[in-house]
Amino acid sequence: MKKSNIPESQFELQVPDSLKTEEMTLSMGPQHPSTHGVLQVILKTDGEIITSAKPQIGYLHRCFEKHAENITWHQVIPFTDRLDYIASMNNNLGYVIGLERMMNLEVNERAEHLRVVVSELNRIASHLIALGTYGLDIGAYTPFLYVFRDREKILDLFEEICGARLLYNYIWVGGVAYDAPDGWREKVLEFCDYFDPKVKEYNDILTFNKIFIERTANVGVIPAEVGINYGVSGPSLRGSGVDFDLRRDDPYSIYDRFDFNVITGKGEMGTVGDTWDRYWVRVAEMVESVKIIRQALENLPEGDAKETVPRNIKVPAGEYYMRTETPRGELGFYIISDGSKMPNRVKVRSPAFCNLSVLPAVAPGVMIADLVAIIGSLDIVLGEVDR
Amino acid sequence: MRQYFKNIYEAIATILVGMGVTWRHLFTRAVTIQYPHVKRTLPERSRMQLFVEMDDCIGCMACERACPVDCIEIKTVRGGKDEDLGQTSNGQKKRLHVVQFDIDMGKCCYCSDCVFPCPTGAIRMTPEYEFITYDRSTLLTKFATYSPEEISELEERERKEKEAQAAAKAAKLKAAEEAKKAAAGTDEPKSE
Amino acid sequence: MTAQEIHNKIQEKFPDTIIEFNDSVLQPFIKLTANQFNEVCQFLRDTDGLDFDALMNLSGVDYGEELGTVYHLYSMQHRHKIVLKVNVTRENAEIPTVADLWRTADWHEREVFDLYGINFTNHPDMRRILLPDDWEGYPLRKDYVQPEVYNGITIAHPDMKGDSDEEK
Amino acid sequence: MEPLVQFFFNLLPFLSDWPEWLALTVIGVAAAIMMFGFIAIFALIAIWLERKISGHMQDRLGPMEVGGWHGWAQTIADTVKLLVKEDIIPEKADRPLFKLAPMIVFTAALSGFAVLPWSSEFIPADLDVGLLYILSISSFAVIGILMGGWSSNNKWSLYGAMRGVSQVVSYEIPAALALLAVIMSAGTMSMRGLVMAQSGNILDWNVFNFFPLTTIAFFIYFIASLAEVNRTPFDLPEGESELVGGFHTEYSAMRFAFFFLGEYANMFVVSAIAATVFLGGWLPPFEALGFIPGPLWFVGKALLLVFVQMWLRWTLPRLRVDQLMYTCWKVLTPFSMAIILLIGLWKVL
Repeated sequence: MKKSNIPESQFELQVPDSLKTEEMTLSMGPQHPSTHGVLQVILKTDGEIITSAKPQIGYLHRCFEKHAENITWHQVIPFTDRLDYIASMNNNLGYVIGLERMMNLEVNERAEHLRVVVSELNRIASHLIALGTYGLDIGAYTPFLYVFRDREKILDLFEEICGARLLYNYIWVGGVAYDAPDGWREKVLEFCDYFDPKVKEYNDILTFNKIFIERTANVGVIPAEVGINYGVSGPSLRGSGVDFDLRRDDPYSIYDRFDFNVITGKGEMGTVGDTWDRYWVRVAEMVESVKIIRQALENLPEGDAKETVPRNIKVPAGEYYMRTETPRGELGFYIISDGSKMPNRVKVRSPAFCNLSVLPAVAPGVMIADLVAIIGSLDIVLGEVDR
Repeated sequence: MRQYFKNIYEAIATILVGMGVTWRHLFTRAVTIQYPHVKRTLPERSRMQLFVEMDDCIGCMACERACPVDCIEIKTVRGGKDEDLGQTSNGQKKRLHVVQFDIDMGKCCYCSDCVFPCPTGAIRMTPEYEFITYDRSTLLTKFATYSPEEISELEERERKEKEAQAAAKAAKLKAAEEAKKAAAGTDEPKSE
Repeated sequence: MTAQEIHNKIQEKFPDTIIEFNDSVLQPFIKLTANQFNEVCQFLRDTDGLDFDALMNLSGVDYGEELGTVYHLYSMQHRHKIVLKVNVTRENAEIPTVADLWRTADWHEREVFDLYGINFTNHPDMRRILLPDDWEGYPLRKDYVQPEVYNGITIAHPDMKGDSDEEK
Repeated sequence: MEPLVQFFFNLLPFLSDWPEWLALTVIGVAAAIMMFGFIAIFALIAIWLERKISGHMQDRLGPMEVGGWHGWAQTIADTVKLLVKEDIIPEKADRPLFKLAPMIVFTAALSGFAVLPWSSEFIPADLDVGLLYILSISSFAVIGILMGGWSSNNKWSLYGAMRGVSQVVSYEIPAALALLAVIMSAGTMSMRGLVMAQSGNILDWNVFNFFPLTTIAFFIYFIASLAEVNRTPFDLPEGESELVGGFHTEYSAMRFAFFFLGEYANMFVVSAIAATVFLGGWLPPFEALGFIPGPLWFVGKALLLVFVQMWLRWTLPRLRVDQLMYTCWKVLTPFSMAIILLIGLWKVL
């Protein structure tokens, strides 16, 4: 069976010929408020309507991969923090599990549970930012502050367990850097109780606001097969109705022990795969994360979380591609070891990079304001796009 | 037509719901604090400024090796033969003069990787976070207390000791060689 | 479908293209020649039972004498994976593109071109992606020497303590 | 100008001894300065208020440092900052237009104050067609916006300006139609006459007069006025997440401050019109509250509406261009037309 290739652009421009005017080239970014950092998009516009959008990236390239080849295995971990700097825990986790699988290392149970708890907390924190900045992109200011209020509580928890608020360096090969302090478990549970009703508040002020729905529904639709072909992953792919979550479908750590739903977009407000669906997947996923945290804390075993941390990391020669589900999608670490104390190659398959690559395909035919909505709904972090 | 009126109704209703949320928040307590007047007490694990207890440092350079960004620079000089440099707080004997222990907080990435390998707990991260300056060079903290004269003196001594050692070693080698030669010399006729 | 079965299927259809098949490592891989690569990928994507509809990852590797590109394929439908490897010489680093099959490859191939200097033939837009267009050299090659200046800007920071070679 | 002259003559009796031309000039200049002073002070307070309201709505405190009590002097400090900042004009800008634009925007806002009835005596100019005057003068600001956006020679500014023009011009229509509904019932276009027609208690106010028709007209006018002064959810010309800063992207220092001042003055003008036309102007809601002077009622009602504008701003997202036009032409305009029709029928019957 010969399947057709996906065309470069998904949509025909819907402007009648009689209304077409002269094209204008517009440079959006890298100092534009809604490009979420230093993304530049070269737009060709016909009035308010975009005829082509070409992202230009690399403004935040920090040579992570080159760096990683020149430092020891352990020293890479603080650098992985800085890839997707609003979900550092998940980045740590991906790299570390990759190494553990290469080393065939069993990890202490308590450490595994703590890892899941902090990763899910960080997922909530990251989705909160995605929500808030998305509101900001659409023009609503207040939800941004509300989500930051709640994210602050998560950061406080992180500060208590590992001392840092943004770049944690917490998850180590074989375990975690610190065991949870006394009373931390109760504080996390307290946060879970606090957080559940807050989701309704976000829904009231933003999610179900008619203006917000009008702005986001039926905009920037990514059909499922297009999304898969472009390598879109995570909530952005699930927004297109693809029931795929690495935590369930390619399990790592101890995610297979927890009971949670994989949220997919159903096109409740418009078409399946529109920006509202992607947004909604994030909102609903936070509730699922809370569920996972509750389960993990319920069964939190006693023990020494640093028990299995090896003194020296010796990675046998070989290679492994480890992919984990970060808040942005499938974060892959392709690690090649030659048996020495430094990596031979660490390639990062960055979810934000792949998610962004779909932009030229969905942008033509939408308005400038919609482009902002689409970029926001892909939830890119330029630190990860450019690495 | 029905959809038209439904849209208008939904718009008004959801706008009112949203306005209700903001109205409620108008009267809730602010969650922010007035920073310079009110300060949070940070948890003890907070990773802010690095601090080194020089009395505890044995100059093993574990932290320097662990640092991913090379912000620590240590130089040590061996102590004299009979010199007593004291003990660290966990009872380890100090054998080295740590003449230089510089940490450039401007380069530090606050990963705290240097803290864990320290055998004596000399280097640690403190919750002290107010160390902004107008000049980047002032972020370089020098922890060693040795004056330049002391350092050169110590280095001189170390050099001399080394020389002496080397000389002794050379002499020893020479002696050994000579002995060997002598042995060979004595052996030679025998073998002949 | 196991790696062995996938290998057999390719072997059946393209008998001369497989150089090596290794099933004993953590993730089994198939090493292929560059000349028929696009056709093999098309076959992998479009054959019923294989249906590799997702390209998880595409990375360039510098093996020393040779450069290589590694493709991690995944099938959303059958949930099976395979790793493909294509090696090329440093002098003649050219691989047929797969950007027309998986759009993921579009930017990833540009990235490999940018950092390793492997040229992907028939790629729609073969430009540098992360580095400036006028950057010289391919930084992730192991023999890359960092230039001292770029457009009149000194690259080496005065604070820099030695370069990466020293640490090795 | 009669009531104003009378007001000043009562206030300063010696003026009546002066030659008429001199007295009129002095009165005119004095009134203008008073208005300007009012705008400046109002803007200072309104900006501070906006920050405080947004702060508290977002669980923050807003400015707290400058001036001591709740940062009351924050906007003064900001004004001083804007005054001493460097005035940057882009090299490729159309300089004369670039300089003129903020003045036009501000002038349009200031001119609107000429017909606002502060009380039964103090009204700078009681024109027979006061409402018409204010409607036409407020659309004058569009020219300033377009000039600013065009002359900046920045594509984003141009977008902002084009959006601004299309928006303001479109929303004039529902706004005018909504006001027309009231004019029909009151039978006058004089601002003073409109207020006089509402005398009585709160139920005689126009907003409750032909319940619910005029109430809807009031809401239509209020929504359209939001669009006319570029407030959320209709802040597309500025639309900072899309157009960086919209038509004032390239403006800095005092020129930017004039745009800002113009915006806040306009906020007050449209609220004052709504207060005058629908909420009984300077009249107290009940006779019993008549001891509170009229200007306080007037300003109070206007400020209440200004507060609602701010409240909306910190709650709602922004519409898109086509949705903005949809709201105007397919929702507000038909509704206001229907209201005119129904009020006409009501009057006839």
